[in-house]
Order: sequence, then C-alpha cells, then structure tokens
Amino acid sequence: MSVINAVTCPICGCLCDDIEVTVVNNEVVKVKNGCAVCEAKYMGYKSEHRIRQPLIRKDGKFVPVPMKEAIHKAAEILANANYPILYGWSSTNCEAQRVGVELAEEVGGVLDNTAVVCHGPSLMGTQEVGIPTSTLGQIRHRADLIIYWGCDPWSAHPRHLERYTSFTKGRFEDSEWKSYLNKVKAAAGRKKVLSATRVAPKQQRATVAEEVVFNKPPETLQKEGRKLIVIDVRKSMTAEVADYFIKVEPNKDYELMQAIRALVKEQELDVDQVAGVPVEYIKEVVDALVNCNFGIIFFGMGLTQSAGKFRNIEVAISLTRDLNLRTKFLIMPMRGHFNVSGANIVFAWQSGYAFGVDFSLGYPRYNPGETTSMDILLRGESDAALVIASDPGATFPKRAIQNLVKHPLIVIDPHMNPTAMLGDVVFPSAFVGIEVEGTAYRMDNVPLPLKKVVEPPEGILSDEVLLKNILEEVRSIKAQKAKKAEVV
Amino acid sequence: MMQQKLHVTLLTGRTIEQGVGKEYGKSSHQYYDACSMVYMDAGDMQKLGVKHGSNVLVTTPNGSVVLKAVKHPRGSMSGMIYIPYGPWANSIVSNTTNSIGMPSFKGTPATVEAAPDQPILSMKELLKKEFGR
Amino acid sequence: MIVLTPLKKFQFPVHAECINPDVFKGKSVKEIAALPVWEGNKKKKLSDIFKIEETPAETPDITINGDATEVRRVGQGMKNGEIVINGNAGMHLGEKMAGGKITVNGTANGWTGSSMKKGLIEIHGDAGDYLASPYRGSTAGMRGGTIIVDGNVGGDSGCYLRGGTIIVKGNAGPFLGFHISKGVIYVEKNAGGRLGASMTGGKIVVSGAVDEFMPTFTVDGIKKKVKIDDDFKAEGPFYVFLGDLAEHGTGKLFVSQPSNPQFSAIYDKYL
Amino acid sequence: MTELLIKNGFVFDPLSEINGEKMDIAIRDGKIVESVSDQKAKKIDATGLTVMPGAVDIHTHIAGGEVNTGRMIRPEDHVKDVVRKTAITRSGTGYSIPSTFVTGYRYSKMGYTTVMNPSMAPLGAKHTHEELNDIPLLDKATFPLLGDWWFVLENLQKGDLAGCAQHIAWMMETTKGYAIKIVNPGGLESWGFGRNVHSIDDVVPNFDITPREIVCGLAKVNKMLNLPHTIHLHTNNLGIPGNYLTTLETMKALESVPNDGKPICHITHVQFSSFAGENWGNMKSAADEISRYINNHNHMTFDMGQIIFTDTTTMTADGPFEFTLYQLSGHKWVNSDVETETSGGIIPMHYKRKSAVNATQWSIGLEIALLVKDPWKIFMTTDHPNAGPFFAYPKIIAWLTSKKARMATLAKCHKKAQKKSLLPSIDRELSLYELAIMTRAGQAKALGLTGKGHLGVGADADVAIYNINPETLDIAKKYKTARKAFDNAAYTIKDGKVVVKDGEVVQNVDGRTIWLDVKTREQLKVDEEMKRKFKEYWTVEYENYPVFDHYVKVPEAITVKADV
Repeated sequence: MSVINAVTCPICGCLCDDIEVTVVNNEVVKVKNGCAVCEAKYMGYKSEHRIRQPLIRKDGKFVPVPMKEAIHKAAEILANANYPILYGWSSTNCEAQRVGVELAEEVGGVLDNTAVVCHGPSLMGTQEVGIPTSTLGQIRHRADLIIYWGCDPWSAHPRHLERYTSFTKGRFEDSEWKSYLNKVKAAAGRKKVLSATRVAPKQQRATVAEEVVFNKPPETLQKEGRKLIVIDVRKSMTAEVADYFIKVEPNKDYELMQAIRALVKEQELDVDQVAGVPVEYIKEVVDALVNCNFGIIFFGMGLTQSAGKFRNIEVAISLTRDLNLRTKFLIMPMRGHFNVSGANIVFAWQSGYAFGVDFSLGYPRYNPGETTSMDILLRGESDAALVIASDPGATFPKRAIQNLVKHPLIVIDPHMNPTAMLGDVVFPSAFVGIEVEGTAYRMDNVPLPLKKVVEPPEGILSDEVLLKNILEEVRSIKAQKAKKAEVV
Repeated sequence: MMQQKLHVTLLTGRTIEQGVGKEYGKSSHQYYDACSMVYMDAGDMQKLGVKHGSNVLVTTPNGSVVLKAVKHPRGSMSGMIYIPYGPWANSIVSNTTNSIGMPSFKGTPATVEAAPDQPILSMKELLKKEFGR
Repeated sequence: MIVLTPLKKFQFPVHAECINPDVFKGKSVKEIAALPVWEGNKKKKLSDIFKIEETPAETPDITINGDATEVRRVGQGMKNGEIVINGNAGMHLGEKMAGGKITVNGTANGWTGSSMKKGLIEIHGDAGDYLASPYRGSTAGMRGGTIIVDGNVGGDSGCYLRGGTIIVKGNAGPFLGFHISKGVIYVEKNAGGRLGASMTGGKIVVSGAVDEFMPTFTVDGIKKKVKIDDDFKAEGPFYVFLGDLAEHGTGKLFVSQPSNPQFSAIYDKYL
Repeated sequence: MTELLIKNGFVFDPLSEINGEKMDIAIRDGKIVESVSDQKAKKIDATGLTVMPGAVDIHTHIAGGEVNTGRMIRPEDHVKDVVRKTAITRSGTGYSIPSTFVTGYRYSKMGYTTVMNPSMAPLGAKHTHEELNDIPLLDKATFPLLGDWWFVLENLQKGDLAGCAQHIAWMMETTKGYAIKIVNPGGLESWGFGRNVHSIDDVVPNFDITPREIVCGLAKVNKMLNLPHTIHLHTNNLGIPGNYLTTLETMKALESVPNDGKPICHITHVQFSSFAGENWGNMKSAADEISRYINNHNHMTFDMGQIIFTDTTTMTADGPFEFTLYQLSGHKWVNSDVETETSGGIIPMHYKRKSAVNATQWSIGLEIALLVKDPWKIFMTTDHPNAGPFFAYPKIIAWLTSKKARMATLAKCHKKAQKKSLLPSIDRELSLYELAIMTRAGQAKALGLTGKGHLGVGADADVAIYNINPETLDIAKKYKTARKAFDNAAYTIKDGKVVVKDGEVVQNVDGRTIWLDVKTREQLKVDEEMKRKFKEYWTVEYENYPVFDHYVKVPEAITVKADV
C-alpha cells in the first residue's frame, strides 16, 4: 500500500493539488480531500467503460486491430485530408498538446480546443478589452467582495469557495465559514417553526412560491469583511450561501452589467428596472462594488453561452476596468476542464492563438466563426477529424455531430464515450493525472504538475506517445507520396 | 389552469450529478440518470399536470427529446427549464453561433408538454436515432 | 473583362484574394490562370478551380458567375475597378477595400467590407455577421465608403464604425453599431437587441421596431426627419436617444416612434 | 569530433581586445580552440566579412505567463506578420510578441545566440521554462521577480540579510532562475490593494519597509550569495515625468552598498527612468543628468530600452505602471497579480514619431547610449517588446553608428521633440568595436557569463558573421547597407553548428537553459521553514511548487558557492 500526497486532481479548473491517494496493487482504493467528482474519477477511471484496445469500424462494426494498423489508418486519414479538424485537448497534459500543434501544422488542419464551447468567448472578450485579473491566492488573501456571475461553483467547481474565496482564510481577510454556518442553523430553526405552524392550504402555497417582489439587498452587503453576491437566472446551490442573490432575467446579463457601468460612472438611468431588477436595488449593489477594498467577479457559462456571448464577457471586463478607477477590482473566468487553460496557453505560445487555429495555409490563422471547429462542422467544410481528450459527441449540437460523422473520425480517449461510439478509428489512452504525469494549468494560469499514481493497463499508451506515433507515420506517408510524385 | 404546452426558455448547464456521472463513464447509469432529465419549476409542472419524475417532451426548432421532469429544488424558475449538459440536451440546443464558434446553449426558446407514455432513449438508442451509428 | 465560373461546388474554403481588379490589371488570361489560390490545405492555380474567360466588355473588370459561398477574400484591399458576383459571395468580401465597387447578386457572408476605407459595396440579398466590422481584437472599424444591403444583415454589423455609411433595407441582427464613434447606420426595418451598445458617437437610425433596448440611453426629444446622406432623409417621427451612458457616449440613436409604441410608457414622461 | 574553421574574417572580440584584426577562429566540439586541423575541419571563408561573438540580450521578454497572455489578447498583432512552415522550421506568428519558434529564428538570423528573459513570476516558473524549451537556437536564462516577495519584505524588514539571502538561494534553485529581478520595489505589494509607492522612501502598506531598504538590502544579499549577475532593477516611478530624480536617488542610495569598484546593480531600460518635467505636456529628456551620473560612477550598468516607432505591446511586472498606461490610453488592459510574489500588466502601445512624448522617449534612449562614454556600462535593448520588438535591433545599430541615420529619423519626428532633442549636438558614431561591446561583450560581462560574449579559447562557439567589410564599407555613411547586414547574418554559429546562413535558418538545434544552483550553509533549515509556511502563503502545495528537472530540456546548471 502506498499513500501519495499532493496529487493534483485532473478534473476541473480548480486543479486542487492537495489530494491524497491511497494505492494498493496498482489500484486507487481511497481518495482524501477531494470533492465528489474527484472521488468519482479516481474510483471510476478503471471502470468497465474503458476502451481496451484500438478499434477500427469495418462494415459498421468495431473490430479490434493491432496498434500499428490503427496508427497507420489514422495517419493515412490525416495525411490525405484536405481540411481536417483536430479537436479536444482540454483533458490531457501540455506535453500532448505540444505534439498536437505539430501534428495539426503537419497535416494542414484546424486545431481547436474545447474552449470553443466554454470560455472561447471569454478569450475573445479579453481580446477586446484585456483582463484585470490575478492568481487565486490573491483573492484568498485580499478579496472582501466576491461575485459569482452566471456560474455555480458549488456544482461545477465544488472546492472553489473553500480553497480560494469565501470560506478560506487569507493574510488580510478571514473565512466566512462560521457566519455561514450560523446562517444555516438559523434557517433550519425557521423552517422548524414554519412547519410547526403551517396552515396554508396547498393551492395557496403554489402562488406564494412565485417571487413577485424582488428581494432587497441586505444590509450586510455594506459590512466589513467578506461578502458574497451570486447573480444567476435561477437560484443555484451557490446562491443559497450568498449574502445576496440577484435573479437576472435570462439573456439580460448584458443590460444589467451595462446599467451597472453607467451607475458606477454616476450616470442617471431613464428606466426603473433592468433585467428584472429594480434600479434602486442595483444602486445599492453599485455602492457595495465601489466601497469594497478588493472585489472580484468570477463568471461562467451563464455569460459565455447566453445571448451576447463574448460581448457579455467584454462588458463584464469593462465593468471591472471602470471599477478600478474607484477601488481594486479583478475578474476571472471559471475554467471548466482541468487543462483547457493549458490548451489555450500551449496553442498560443506555439502559434500565437489560443483556440480555433487554422493551419491549412501553412501558417496559423485565427478567426472564431470562420476557423472554429463548430462553425466548420455546421457548414460541413471538413473532410476528416481527430478528437482527443474531449467528447464533442456529448457536447456539440446535433447538426455539428451529424457532419462530424459523415467523414472519417479518429478518437483518442480512455473511455468509450459518445464520440468514441461514433468513431471510425478509436484509440484507448491512459488517464492523464492518474496513469500519466505531465503539466496542467489552473483556471488562473498557474502551472501544476500532474502525477502518475498507478500504471496504465498493459499496452495502453499515453496521448503524447500516441500522437507522436501518428505524427511520425504521417511524415512517412507524406515522404512516400513526395517520392512517388517525383518518379512520376 | 391546466395547459397542453408551455413556452419556456431552455437553459443547459452543469450539475454536480452530471459531473460525477461523466467521471464514472458516459455509458454509466449514473451519467444516464444525471443527464436524461430536466429541472422544471414546480408551478410550471403543476400547470402542465406533470408529476415529479414523469416524462416530458421538450421541443425546439432543432428537434425533440423525451426527458424525466424533476422539480427544481431552490427558488422559482418559472418560464425556464434546465437540462444538464449531455447528448440529450444537445439533440435540441440551437446551432446559432453568432459567428464566434459558440452555439446557443443557454436562453433559447422551447416548449414542454407532458409525455407520460413516451420512453426516454438510452445513450445508444439516442446516438442510433440521431447519427445512425 | 474577366469572367470566372466555379468548376464545381466547393466543400473546402477557397482563399482567393487574387480575385481583385488591381491584381488582374495588365495580366493576360494565361497569367491570371496561374495566380495562386488555396483550396482547403492545397495550393492551386486559379484555373484549377475556375473557368476563366475574357470578354470584350469594359466593365465590370471581374464577374463571377455561380456560387462563390466558399470563396473568401474576393476584392480584398482593392483600390480600383469593379467586381460583380452573380451568386453568393464568401467571407471577407472587399475586406479593407480602399476604392472601386463590388456588387453581389446574391447573399454575402461574414466580414463583408471589414474595415473598409473607401468605395461601394452593394449586396442585393442578405449579408452575414460582422458586416464592415474589424478583425478580432482590433478597433479599426470601417472608415469610409458606403455599403448598401437590400436584405437583412447579421449580428455585430458596423462595429467600431468610424466613418462612412451603412444602409440596410431589411432587418439587422443584434449589436448593430457596437462601439461606433462616427459615421451613419440606417436600418429600414427592425433592429436586434443591444442596438448601439457602447456607442460613443456617430448616428444610428432605425425606422422599424426595436424589441430589446439598452437601458443606458437617455431620451433627448423627437425628430421628424433624419438625414442619412446627401440624397436621403429618413421619415420619422423618431425618438432621439443619447448614449451609451456606460461609455459617457454622445452617440445619437434615432428610433421610429410609430414602430415602437412600447417606448411611450417609459420615455414620454421625460419629453 | 566536429571541427570548424572560420577563415580570414575581420574579428571584433572586445573581451580579448581584438579590434578588427584579420584572423581565423577555430572551433572543436562546440568550443573555441587554439587551432584545428586545416585539412579535416569544415571551413567557412570569412574573407571580407565581420566576425563577432554571438550577440547577447540582457533583457527581453520572450517567455512566460505575461508574454503569452500578451499573445492571446492580440490577434490583430499577429495577423499582419505570419511565418510559414518550411522543411526545417515551424510556422508561427510574429510582430510584437512572436510565437516561441519564431522568436528563436528571428534572434538567430540577427546573429544572437544568448538571451535573458528578465521577468518571471516564481509561481509561473514552470510555464516560463516550458516556453523557453520551445525557443530554439538560443541559450537562455530567466530572472525570478523577487523584490516584492513576502519572504524578502519580511526578512529585510527584520534586518535579517542572511535569512533573506537563504530564501533567495532557495528560490533561485526552486525556479531554476539566474538573477534577482526587482520591479518597482514595494510598489507591487502595494498594488495588491490598488496602491503604489511614489518615492524610494514611501512605506509599503502592511510591511513597514521602503523601496530604498528593499533595493539596498537585495544588492547586499546578491553579494553575499556571489551571484554572477548583479541585481536587475526596474526603478520606482518608471515611465512618469520627473522620474529621473527617483532614478538618481536610487543610484545614490546604492552608493552605500560596498562595491569593490565593480557594478552591484543593473538598471534596465533606463530610457523609461530618465524623464524630466512635471507632466506629459512638458515632459523632456533627463539624458544629460543621468549620463553625467553614469560617467562619474562605476557601481552600475544599464541597458537602453530604446523606443522603436511601431505598434508594440508593453508588458511588465509593474502592475501600477500598466494601470497608469491604461488610464492614459483606454486601451485593452491586462493586470495579473501573483499571490505573495509580484504583479504584472499589459497594454498595447503604438509609438509614433508624431507624438511629442514618444519622439522624446526615442531621443532619450539614444542620447544616454551616446553620452555615456564607456560602452561597457550601457547595452543595446528595446526591453522587447515594451519599447519595440527585438527584431528592430539593426535599426538601433544604424542610429548608434551613424549620425546621418538618426538625424534622418529625427527629421520626421514631432517638431517639439526635435527642438528639445540633444541628438543634433551629439556627433559620436559607435565603431564596430564599441558596437560589439554594447551588443555582446559588455552584456556577457555584466551577466557574469564567462563562456559568452568573446571568442577566446574555451568560449562557447557562438559566432556571428556579418556581410560587412570594415575596410570598404563606412557604416556611418552606408547605414542602410549595414542595417541589412545585421538583419541577416551571413552565418550564425551556435555551439559550433551553422544554424543560419545568409539570413535563413538552415539547422534547428536546441539551446541550453542556464540556471544557478546556489549552495548555502543552512539550506535544510530554510527548506523546513518554507514547508511550514507554504500553505499559509500560497494556494499550491509545497511539493508542487518547484521547477522539476524535467521542465528544463537542456539544462546548464552553474554552481555558486554563497557566503551565507
């Protein structure tokens, strides 16, 4: 038995690196410190849903083939393609991503990562106005106003509050954990009283549940110490623990933020309410924003995926810029996959662009909407694809997948996920961060080492090695072709 | 008043159950349970005469899908439905990318109606139906 | 003049910035045929993908007959001459155009007239997203010239406009005139959400309905007519708004009063 | 055994006091040797060509978090400068923040073989090293930012120099760094809460220490540790009119640190620290005052930070300064504070000849470089990409070596700047020998890189050969011809291998990453303390913080024995 500590969890952008993993006979038997998702991964990685050997679809059915055959087949597809897509990259290490850029360049393909369906709009927002941000420790030590906008860390980044924000103790700010506990206790007490005195008939209760009156900001919003505001279209788990929950109408975040910007700049508004929120309450929120010592906005898909998309991010960042003329204010995207930041970073240092990089003209080009995998698929322009460390089969709209499966599809993944089920050449790969070491970048772009805690199953290669093999085979196929052309 | 069909705003997104399910493997029952469902407002369910745990048909211009209706546990979300990310949600989300690569996963119009007799497709059935594989 | 006819329906993007009167000028058909283009990741000659013919007519300099939806960057940076496309046009048509004229008898794709400086683009069908808007990360919007679209235009059209005129005879998508500082945009029918968001100057006129309106504009009055260019005045009455307040903007937004009765309850009390 | 013989070139090797002598340079196995076999060795005929040691850049932001964020936010910068893949080289994008491969190629084409990345947040050190690995053809080193690190502030505040030194030794090894970088000392910690320091005697909030104490303390610590380079300083109040007074005060304060007549501090991109005037309206050059001080003192070295008139990107750990630029320009703005360590910011910047301020800045850089009499004290840089991209160096060479060249540019500048410029009164035109000092010998010496910057026996066989015949070409008159020659080296030789020929990359080799393994007496004790305090200060685990060996592709560790 061995206990390995300071393991970095390869799931979400929190990249918690304090996980303790117990291994017996090359199998993880216990996980400490992690969240529910973390435990599920360390327990689930070895499950029956893994791919065991390379597969090639023949006459509509998967047939196991030797590794060499699968690599040749994959290389042939890519080498012959006129406009291949190489998509995914967010759940693997930077080492594999580096090879990915080289492969995309070699085959003149479109290199894209999952940011396109999560924080691609955030990157585009920063291209418009920059981004005042920091590492997470800075929030932990200094932030006295924390805002989660269009994100629900309780569900998607379960340890975010406990490690980096409201419930952590920093050098200059304290944890709000205790006051939260008190609040929960008080609420439980109230519930008891309510249930004991309940008389209202069922019908009436249903109408009471409709929130007709918008809740007023509590006085605690102007207090010393850490405050938490959650802004979302529905009351999320995180909203339950917030000092103030602002329920914004769907697709109206942009208007609300722009209105806040105008109020921060001491402009008057002609309207009484914005996005369903009374302007008088927005003014109180603005007071809290400009009066804090150090504020931070964390945002998620609630902004990047609803109407406005990257302009929602642009305006959120613009608001943060404006607030810096009054106090210290920062902003940060809640990156989803554990190394989607890494994919952006590696792509950028090698090509100049973070996602949607088109190498078809022999040099990197970038223009979301034109060179992004999603749009290329929706327009039906590609003629082959390699998908690695991601699952467009479960994350892309139907029509994109329909066009994806019209042409040869190569899939590299540890699990038999929907994309693999739809694939033509399917490679099993080792789990990065469990069976393979490497580097990943946290949501604040801090690099962390991933550990190998167990050996991969026999014969199963890492993404990096698989890609190198495919790249080598592509080069050899191209060299043969060039030779033939010369002879002719 | 009971209604046949409800016009709502479709949201898709993450849930912790979906997160756990995907780590067990997307062919796992945990993933199926977590993703083939839809959170609805209790009042809205009442309007449709839909019980917690029964099936509903959600339709958008991009397609239809049968899902299990689950009462949203916190606060009101009348006029909205929330489907966890996954192949079920993606069979109906909007393709519109506004030329930035990002489809409209949140905030598109949809309708919901009770569908007690229609089955929820398994992952395999769903893939077969949509992509023929 | 030169007539180009696509030899097939293109699946892969075709990059053909060589289709430009300035480039063709003084070249023989043979030389034109040898000009480089890219189809997907393959470098080709123009004649590999187009039939190229010369006709005695003087104008237009270049005609494309057929579907050019996938043919990108036609007329990019052109300074003189005229291109007519009888069919649909691909992305980046007339990008950074500095003179001359482009006519599309069909629809045009995204980034048509992106950052254009001078000249005229006429689209007789619809236009895609980012009409006249600059490249990612740049604020160098359209500076001069005119774009006329008979149909609808997509989202984010006229972003960072700093001169020139855009006339849309159909509807416009969201974020029309985002962050414009100068110039004129006219929409004959309806405009999408976030109209004029973050505008700091310039003029946007909408004769149709605006269903979602930014809260950060302040109403300034009513105007009967608004001048679009030397030949044309839009008939009102229009609400006159100033904004965007979030940018301390002094842009002018004219929105038809009769087409937007919903404004009355909110804004009439300030008039 | 590979041998190479460079025959009959005009050799400029200031560290060996060779000034244009016609001679051969012999190379064996990547080192300069006395001689090689005339029969067996591969030969390069350098007749009529200028031979210099490979050039060295003491200050260029080419890798790491800040640089890469700059890349990510500026697609409009890359789209105008693309680099195609070839059979030998990778594709990429250029302009103000080139992709990693392109960075290597472009430096190498100009005859550069060694470059220093001067600004690395320790928490992001792995990132910096990953990028350095992807920059080919160059030897590299990187400087951790330590001036506002909590352990430095706390130890110096207590007056515990030895304790501070040991922590720095720990950090140098942990981050695989090469020198102590200090940026706006005290200002960065203050910036954590949106504040700044405005003089070297302002007190840093929460830490009760002043910039003066930080700079002098670290200069002493640097000596205790026997680090090869001095402290590397970006001064307080950088980029603000009137700041030359702060710069003078800083230099004077450092006179109190014992120096044995040798430099104890390098002030980087001194142009940005030499503004006179009270505001942007009356901002003017303080080159006269600054260079006079430099000429009378020997405890400092400098680099230019020369402005290039182009669209570029400013990036520095000086978060509050970038905020000032944001307020001035309203341009897209990145701020990136790093817990317990440092901060950072990015703003795109277009330096224009027709801007009085920019043109004055351009003039200041050249004025100081020319007014400082001893070329061993001041080196050629653009503080890439802050004052301009590094591949504009041949332009600066022309301005330094040719009055005609700089007057031609000045004539196109803003009239106000022209009137105030000292350049018309300066006739000095640098010789090739002086140029070799400012671009390689002096830089290598200041960095303490003994194998670099010269062609003496035992030196690394890094050589640049330019198509300049000093007997027939007057570079002051034919500055355009000279500029072309420096743009495209006839040959660049890295570790004895020809990597560039006629301005084209002909071979792809990895350079080394040089770092310091500083041996102190109480290493273990510091280790233990760091372990204890780690969780309190950072959000990552102690075990995961270091740059492990595998993060450095081709390492060259220099062991340093400290006095503590």
